[in-house]
Amino acid sequence: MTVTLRFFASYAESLGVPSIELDLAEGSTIDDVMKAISAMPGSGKLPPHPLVAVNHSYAKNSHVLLDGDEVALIPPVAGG
Amino acid sequence: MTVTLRFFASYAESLGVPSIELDLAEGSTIDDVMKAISAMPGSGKLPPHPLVAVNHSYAKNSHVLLDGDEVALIPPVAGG
Amino acid sequence: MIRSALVRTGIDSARLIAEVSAAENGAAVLFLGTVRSRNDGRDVLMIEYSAYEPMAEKEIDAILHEAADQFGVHCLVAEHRLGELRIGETSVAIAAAHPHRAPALDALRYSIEQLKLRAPIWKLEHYADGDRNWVSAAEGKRA
Amino acid sequence: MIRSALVRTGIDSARLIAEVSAAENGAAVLFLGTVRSRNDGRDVLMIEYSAYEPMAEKEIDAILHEAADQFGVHCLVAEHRLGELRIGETSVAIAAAHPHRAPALDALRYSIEQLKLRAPIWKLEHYADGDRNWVSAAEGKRA
Repeated sequence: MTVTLRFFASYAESLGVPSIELDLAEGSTIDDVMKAISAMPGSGKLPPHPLVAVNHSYAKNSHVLLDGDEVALIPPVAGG
Repeated sequence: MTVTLRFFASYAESLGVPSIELDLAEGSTIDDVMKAISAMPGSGKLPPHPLVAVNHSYAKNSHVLLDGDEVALIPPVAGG
Repeated sequence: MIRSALVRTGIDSARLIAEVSAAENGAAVLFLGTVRSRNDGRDVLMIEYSAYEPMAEKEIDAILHEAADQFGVHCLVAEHRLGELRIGETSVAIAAAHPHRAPALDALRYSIEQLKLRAPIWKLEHYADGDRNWVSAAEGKRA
Repeated sequence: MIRSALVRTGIDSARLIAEVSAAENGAAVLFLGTVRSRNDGRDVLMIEYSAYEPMAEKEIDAILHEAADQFGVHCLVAEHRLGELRIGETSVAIAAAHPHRAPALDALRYSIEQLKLRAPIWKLEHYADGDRNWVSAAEGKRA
């Protein structure tokens, strides 16, 4: 299955891309996504446990992903 | 000595006047003023212990008055 | 800048916000009290606001200075209208600004609550049924 | 009426107040967040606001509905601006109205605090010395 990863703000700058497609085994979780991200250049600048959203809602690292999900890494927010 | 009494809103309606001059003995307090007011027509509609201000500041009933003071009876406020 | 006034014409809330705004202030807040169409279950046509004017001015000014001291908010203005007001018209406006939001909100709340408790201002409500009533804080809920 | 939006042009706070006003509402309150000239001791020239837009819209809308449920305030609107903002420009505006003041103030405070905690919005501050920095809530105080 394939999920879309999205990066914003400082994370997008660190990783050098706003978005990638990622192939994962069925039953993969956000933890598996984080392992894949840790192999990307620039990932060393990210915190060990960034906030993550799946399909526009905050999600836990144990969240099981489905084909087509949009997974976003959310840097510390600063709205207002 | 003489003080000016001022009445507002429902109190002015009950007493039928917005203001009177009152002659008092030296050393008189707000309690003495309240006794004088209780002799006025319509005073029965006032509460037994209305809020009082002397020279634009809230004051206690034991407050000793001076010649020329302005004493106001303050009905329940409703600003805002 | 701290300023308060009793006024007899319409309150311009945008002007109050502009007055408290400043480059170092990251938060501006505004409270508007307006004449409600219903109070304690009765249909209101109009409200007449009156005040013991010199004392109300002094009391509101004192309240704003207390808020300034307590919350460190030094951009604070208040206007209270007197006279005959129709439904929807603004009877009171308070604006506060500060570099950060919490003190601005705290100062705003303190100012409106104290004003309603202490300022010698009265309202005479006129109802659709022809009756009129001096409203007091003790009777029913207040805006 | 509950409404929220991300916008790219100037926020008209008077329009937001008008939107929440209604004959039965005796209190209307407004929060404005504006770009400050100084943050953590540095002179700010400009801020670029960006967002994960569909999620930010969803989150702000959820926050307003939580405030509505919690405080019974059903006249609540919020707009957050994105793009490049200069000093003094409004980045966020929230307006609330209710028959009584306490729920309006409570809903306003809840909404701005939750928005700042949860909405996926970021700001890139540009300083007078040429430096730039992604601001996070954890660093120093916030407006």
